[in-house]
Amino acid sequence: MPTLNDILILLPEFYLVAAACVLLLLDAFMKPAQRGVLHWLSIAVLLVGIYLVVSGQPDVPVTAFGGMFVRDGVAEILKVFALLTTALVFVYARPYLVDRKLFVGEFYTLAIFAVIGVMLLVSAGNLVMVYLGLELLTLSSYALVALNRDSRLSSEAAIKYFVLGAMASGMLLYGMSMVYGATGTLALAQLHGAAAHTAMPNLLVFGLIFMIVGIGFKLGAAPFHMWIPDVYEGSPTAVTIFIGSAPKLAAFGMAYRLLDTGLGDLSHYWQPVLAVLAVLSLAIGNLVAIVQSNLKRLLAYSTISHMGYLLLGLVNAGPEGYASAMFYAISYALMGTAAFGVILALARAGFECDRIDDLKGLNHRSPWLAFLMLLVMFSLAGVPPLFGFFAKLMVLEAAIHAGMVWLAVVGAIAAIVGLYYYLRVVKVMYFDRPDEGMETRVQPDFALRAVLSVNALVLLALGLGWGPLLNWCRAVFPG
Amino acid sequence: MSNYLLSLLTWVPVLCGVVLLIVRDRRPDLLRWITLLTAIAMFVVNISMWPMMDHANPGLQFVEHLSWGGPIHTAYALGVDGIAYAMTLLVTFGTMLVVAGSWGSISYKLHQYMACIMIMEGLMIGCFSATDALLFYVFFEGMLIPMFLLIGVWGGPRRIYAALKFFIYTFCGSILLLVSLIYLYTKAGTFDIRALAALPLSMTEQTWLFFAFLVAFAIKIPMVPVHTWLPDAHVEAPTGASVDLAMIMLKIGGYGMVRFMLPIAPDASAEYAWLIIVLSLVAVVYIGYVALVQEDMKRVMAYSSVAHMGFVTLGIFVAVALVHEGGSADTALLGMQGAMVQMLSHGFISGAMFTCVGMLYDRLHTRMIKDYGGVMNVMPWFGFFYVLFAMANSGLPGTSGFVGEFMVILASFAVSPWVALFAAITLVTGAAYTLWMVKRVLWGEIGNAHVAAMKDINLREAAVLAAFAGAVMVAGVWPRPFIDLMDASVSQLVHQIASPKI
Amino acid sequence: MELSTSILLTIALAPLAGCFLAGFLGRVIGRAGAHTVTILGVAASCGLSFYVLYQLVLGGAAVYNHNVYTWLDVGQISLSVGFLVDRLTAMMMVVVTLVSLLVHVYTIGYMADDDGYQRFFSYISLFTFSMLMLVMSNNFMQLFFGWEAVGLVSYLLIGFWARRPTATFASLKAFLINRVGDFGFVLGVAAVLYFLGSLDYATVFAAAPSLAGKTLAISQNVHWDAATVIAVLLFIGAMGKSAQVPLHVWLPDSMEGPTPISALIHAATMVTAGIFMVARMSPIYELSPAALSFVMVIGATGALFTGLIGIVQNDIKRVVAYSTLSQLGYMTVALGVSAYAGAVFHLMTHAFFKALLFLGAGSVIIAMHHEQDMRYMGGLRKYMPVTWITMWVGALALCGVPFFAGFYSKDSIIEAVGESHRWGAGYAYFCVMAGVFVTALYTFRQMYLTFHGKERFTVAAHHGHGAHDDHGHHAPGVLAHPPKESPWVVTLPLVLLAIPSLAVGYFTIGPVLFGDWFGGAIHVEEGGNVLAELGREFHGSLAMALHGFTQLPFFLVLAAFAITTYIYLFKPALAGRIKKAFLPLYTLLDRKYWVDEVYYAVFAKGGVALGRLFAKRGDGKLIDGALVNGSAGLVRRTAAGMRQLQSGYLYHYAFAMIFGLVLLLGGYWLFGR
Amino acid sequence: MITLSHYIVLGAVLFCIAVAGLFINRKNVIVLLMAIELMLLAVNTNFVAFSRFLGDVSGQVFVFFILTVAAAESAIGLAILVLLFRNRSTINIAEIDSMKG
Repeated sequence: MPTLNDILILLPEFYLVAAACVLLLLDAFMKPAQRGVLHWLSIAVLLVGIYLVVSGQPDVPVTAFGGMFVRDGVAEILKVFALLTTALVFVYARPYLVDRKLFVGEFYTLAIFAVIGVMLLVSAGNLVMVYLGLELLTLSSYALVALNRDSRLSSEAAIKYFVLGAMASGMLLYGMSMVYGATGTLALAQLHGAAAHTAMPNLLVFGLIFMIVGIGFKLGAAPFHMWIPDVYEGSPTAVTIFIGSAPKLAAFGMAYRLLDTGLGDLSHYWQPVLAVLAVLSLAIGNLVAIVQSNLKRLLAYSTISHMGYLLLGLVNAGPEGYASAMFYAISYALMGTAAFGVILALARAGFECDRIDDLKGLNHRSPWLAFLMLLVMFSLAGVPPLFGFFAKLMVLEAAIHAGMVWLAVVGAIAAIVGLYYYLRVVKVMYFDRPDEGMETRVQPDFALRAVLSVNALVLLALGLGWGPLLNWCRAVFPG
Repeated sequence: MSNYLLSLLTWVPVLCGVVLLIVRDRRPDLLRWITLLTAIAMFVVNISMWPMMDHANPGLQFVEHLSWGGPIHTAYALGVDGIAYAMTLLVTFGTMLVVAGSWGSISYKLHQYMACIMIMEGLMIGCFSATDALLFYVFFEGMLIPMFLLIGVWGGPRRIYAALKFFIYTFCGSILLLVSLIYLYTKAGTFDIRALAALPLSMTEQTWLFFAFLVAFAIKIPMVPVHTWLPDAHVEAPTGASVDLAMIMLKIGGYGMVRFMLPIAPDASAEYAWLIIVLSLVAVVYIGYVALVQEDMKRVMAYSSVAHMGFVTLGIFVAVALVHEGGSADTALLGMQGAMVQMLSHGFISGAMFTCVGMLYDRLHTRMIKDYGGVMNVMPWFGFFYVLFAMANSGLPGTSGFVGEFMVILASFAVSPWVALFAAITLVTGAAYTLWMVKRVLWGEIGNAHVAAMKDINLREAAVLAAFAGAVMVAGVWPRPFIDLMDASVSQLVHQIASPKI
Repeated sequence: MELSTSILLTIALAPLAGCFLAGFLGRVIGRAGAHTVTILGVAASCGLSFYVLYQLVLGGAAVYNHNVYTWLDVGQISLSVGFLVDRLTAMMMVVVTLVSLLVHVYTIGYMADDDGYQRFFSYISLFTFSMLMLVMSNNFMQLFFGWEAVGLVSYLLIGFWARRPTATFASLKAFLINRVGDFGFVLGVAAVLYFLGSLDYATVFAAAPSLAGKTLAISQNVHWDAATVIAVLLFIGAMGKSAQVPLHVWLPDSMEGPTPISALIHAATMVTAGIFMVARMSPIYELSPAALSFVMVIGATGALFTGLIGIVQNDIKRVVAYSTLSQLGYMTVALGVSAYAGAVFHLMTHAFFKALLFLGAGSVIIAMHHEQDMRYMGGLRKYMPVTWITMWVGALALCGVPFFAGFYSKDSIIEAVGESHRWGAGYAYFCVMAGVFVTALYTFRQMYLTFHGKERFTVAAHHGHGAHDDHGHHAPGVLAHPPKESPWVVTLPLVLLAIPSLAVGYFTIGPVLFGDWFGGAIHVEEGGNVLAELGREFHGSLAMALHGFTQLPFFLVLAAFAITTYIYLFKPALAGRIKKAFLPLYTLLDRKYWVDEVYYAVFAKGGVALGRLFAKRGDGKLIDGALVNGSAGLVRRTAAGMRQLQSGYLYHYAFAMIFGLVLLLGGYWLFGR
Repeated sequence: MITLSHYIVLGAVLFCIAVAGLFINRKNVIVLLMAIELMLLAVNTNFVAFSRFLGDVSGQVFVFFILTVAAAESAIGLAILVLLFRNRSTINIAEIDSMKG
């Protein structure tokens, strides 16, 4: 029987569900003029959510509803950053939405529901919970992608995302069914034990591989990456930025839950598989990004390559490996939001600023924004002393520690290729002069500029003082 | 107090750069003075450390240690031995003159330019004084960003190609360096360079590491055949960046070799010493000919840099080879010291030469040799310095250019007379390309009306060149102080190579 | 008793001080100031040099050999700056400073109207300093410093009139060819350090005998004698500096420089540095007869064949230049037969009379308003008697007419070669003997063309401006106003040089050549000591001179005198006819055996062509084209290909996922189980 | 006697049909939705079969969840489909390729 204790353990989630519903109602009874209130309210909701997550955090991992739900350090970190990045997204998104008449309540409620999905996913203790969390997240995302009802691109992106997403979850489920068949349990904790002495090892591994397809899709790792570029390009930037942040954390959490908590004993099976995905992602992501002219698409491909690096950490299949992968997921979430944040800051009504050339001579027009973008780009490229460098350092270290020096070398060479297109962005901002007709001074709205500055400078700060965060990540994974 | 000097040297310039970015270029002169005074102060602080150095002590001095507090065992650890200290001197001295030298020649976004220069000074000092491999790498990479901007924003017509080429070329090498450092970390459990050096490694490991390091540092130095980024970078870069590049950044390659390559992979280094020696000789001879036919003054100097840095690698690995073959330790020492002195001297000379070219460029806005001629007639004082530096560049005794080359040639004879023979060819080629350029630029009838209108150097420029000249002459007439400064560290290094790991 | 270090330092540094004052403060102190300070500086070191010589010869001072300061020391290897002053050094110091002083004075007149006045004085003082550092050095490093420093000054002075393309070309040529020599020299120094472990003269010479039997591995099975290798490498340096065949081509071109430096650098002092160096290294050379033969043959070749070129020259300075080449050949031959003292002795006498000849030529050039072509001279003797007489003294000394300084030095060299039994001595003997005739031929020809016969120049009616203009844009042979004797600052040095050219040999040959003048400074193996042989037959200068009248060299001189007199005084037309008759020979000499052309084509042109090839093919095509941009292009093409996979069609995307799934399943099925 | 393997094979067959439908069909988005439903059906078959033969009920519980979520999923799918048709007045997959490369 569910006890009050169970409720308390899920307090943040319950609270957010309630809050989301309230917001939905408020939006219904609100004049469009007052939507600003809704905006700030939802941000506050997320921040309170962070508070609840951190404050109610037990010292030792606890489970609720008969092991369905796990609340441990991993979940805590992922939830904190998921909520945080979503809050950032809200701040960045507002001017864009207002300019495009998309400033509606659904955006906020859908996003919050998606975050709830993330939170359930990362604390799932059972395959059912994994599935439910995942679906809650993806279904809301489908809707978000289609948010701009009158855009051909959005609807195309939505349909592609939907079909492929449904297919991926179908495969995930198929895999789960096989695993269930091989082990006779859906609870990840029992799976761990049962996997060792199953009667049908092949069935189990097949199930594993099907599940990896699901994970790969969620991460956007090649060859399950095809949706990423189109969805990133097609959906409104305000949505792209969301898809690029919190769900990546969710994907890592899902991978960790399924592969380690669930099938940790099969690591010798899934390590090489992930290695293959990593190599493919690094190669395809970096190479195809070179020839992109659309900034959002370029960032999409760079995402793919970054997921390759994240996999480098997972391949290690050990505590510090997971820690490094989570560290990387966090760093990517922060870098991604910052990168799209700059795009949002530059976008105007009728001007998407999604082509690389739209950044021409930014150093002229707005030195500060140019500088922030510079930081973000070099951080993405993994140039010290920025956050991205240490994230890369950690995953490379993890790969080498796992004895896969060759994989680390591949990662290194991929970084060289990747450097090229990040430098191209910097080149456009600093070395080129602006075209005629580009507005000379860019003055994005204050909140956006302030938060964005903090966001980008944090990349530098964490690049210099990465110790505590890394310690935190290391601490939550039992050695 | 003296324990924080290195941090001071590293971070004050960076801070100054940030301040410059904030104050913007509303009052250019104020800006210039802030920068110049900071740079001079840095040099004064740095030079004042000389008497505090314990020459007999081969180990690190002015040590600072501060753990990052992460699970990764790395630390904010600074400290210099004789070699590193000499290099930091090069940095502060150079930056001071760069700032004074590019006083009036930058108009576009002056504050960003000066900020880049200052931030780069800080990073380069950090790079030379870092005793933690990861910290070293952070500075090593970090300094690419300001240099990339310097070339790309204030550079010449093909600046974009040059900047990208520079960054990616260098990154190619350094990323392998990173991988090998991480590998060493997984073996040693720490990034402390001395610990890495003490690590016992099998021949296979050493070989892999050796070549990884080689790629990284060979590109930085640069060695043939990975030198082609240098001419482009130099030609397109603004004067200040060229000076920084030639004077200091190239040295980091040589420094990295003695700091990482030799101590960590001594046996592999000995095994493949012949390879480096051959490449260095190719650099000396082949590049000598290439330099001869360049039409752009900066290109000539860029190629001459490659040739002269060839003597650095030659000296280092002649020493390695000698130790390996059980030759006389003193001769090995001579070669190694020669390489170090050559680094310093090339710093002075190339810096001076690029500054000179910059001064011509400020007046005529062209670097093509054919656009000049008979400059001596209108700029006698400039001509005096130019000839002096040209002579130093072609290794005239009494100038610093002679010392290193002389020592290296003497040492290389012990390896094989043929090595010495090819090395000595520089006496002819070096003089040929340098003086032919001088002939076409300085001597002869006044080339054209523009040249006729040129004004001789003003007091500021004269002061800059005089400072360079002073360094060149002192190091040439009395190199002993520099040698004594580095002696302990160098002999310890040679001893280190002599003790194999397997 | 001991020479004081401070005196020696003053000798070396006084000219340097003068150089700095005249160079940096030239504008401030003005022309008079410039020549005053420099002359004071050189005069000081000249006087002190004489004092040092006196101390060593009569004052019984011990040989001075101390370091001033340590240049650097690495391990046991220590390089210092220091002085070794024995009689050899002292003699060189006197010669250098004396000639330099006279040239300084002479320059006041010669450069009177040149706007580079201060610069010029600063240069020649710098040269004096460098030359002193060279001769006074007590180690190879410092020797090399002086060696290169004089090269630098020579470069600056040859190119002094920088507006002349020919001058700048000549200066570059001179410097580069000297560098070729130094290339060998530096290797020699390296070899010395390698085999003997030090660069200090005393140590090296003491250890030199240990070289015997040591060899240097050139390849697996080729081993060369160490001493020979060292000696030859060092001599290559001397070949550059002392313009020995085949590195002689820079000296004639160096005549582009102002005449005073032709006298000082390219006749009296710098070019003799090589001779001095070999004499200094005698302990090493004595170990290798092979090397000495090499030296002898090179020298002999130069002595004869460069002299021949002198016969067909029309430029008054070039004739002297070629005679310098030939005389340097004589000195080298002397070295080759181990008559080091003879070489140095000839070096001294030659310094005086050759300087005299050059300065005389310069005086003529002044009078001719910088016209140097002898075909437009003639009959100058009545305009400028002092120059005329002094130059005759120099000429006779050069030809080696008995009682003149040149006779004693040159004749003893010839005798010494005759005595020697070293391999190649026969060839050398022929060369030097024929050389005597050739020398006399071009010398008398020069004198006649310049001072005698009828005037071949005309004086323009109007007395235009321009006393001396460096460009001489008058029609050849047309003078603004008649030639006149040069001012006293020019003639005084001539006179002062004429005296030693006349007498120095007579008084010094005894002690210098046959007394043990040089003591330990020069070492000659027993058996090869030809001078000792001569010494036995030597019965005083007078007897030697009288004996000289009965010897072959004198008759050769007489013959040459007769021929030239006949041609140039009585049958001027004959010269032209002879030229026609021997046209091929004439062309051969006139084109200087085409050596210059060959060098230019092979080294200058060839070098540039090679450079172009490397730059275009090597750096441009191969490294940048193929490797760098090539790989970048490859990446871009791959990327362009890969982006086609992202077709935009939903079913392709779906297929990709299925493909991935099948790939993984298949992989497991094949390898995993 | 029908064994577990029969059910598994049936599930596999259904799954393969669904997959084939996903990338062989080049006409109509509706078909895709149907294929997806079919895929979920295959999954459900598996779960039910396994839970029956393992004698463990949790599998069948999972099936209920899947069914409900599938309903929501297809709802959203159809909504997007409507949107698509409104914007491009076609639901032919072969024409939906304005984003590529």
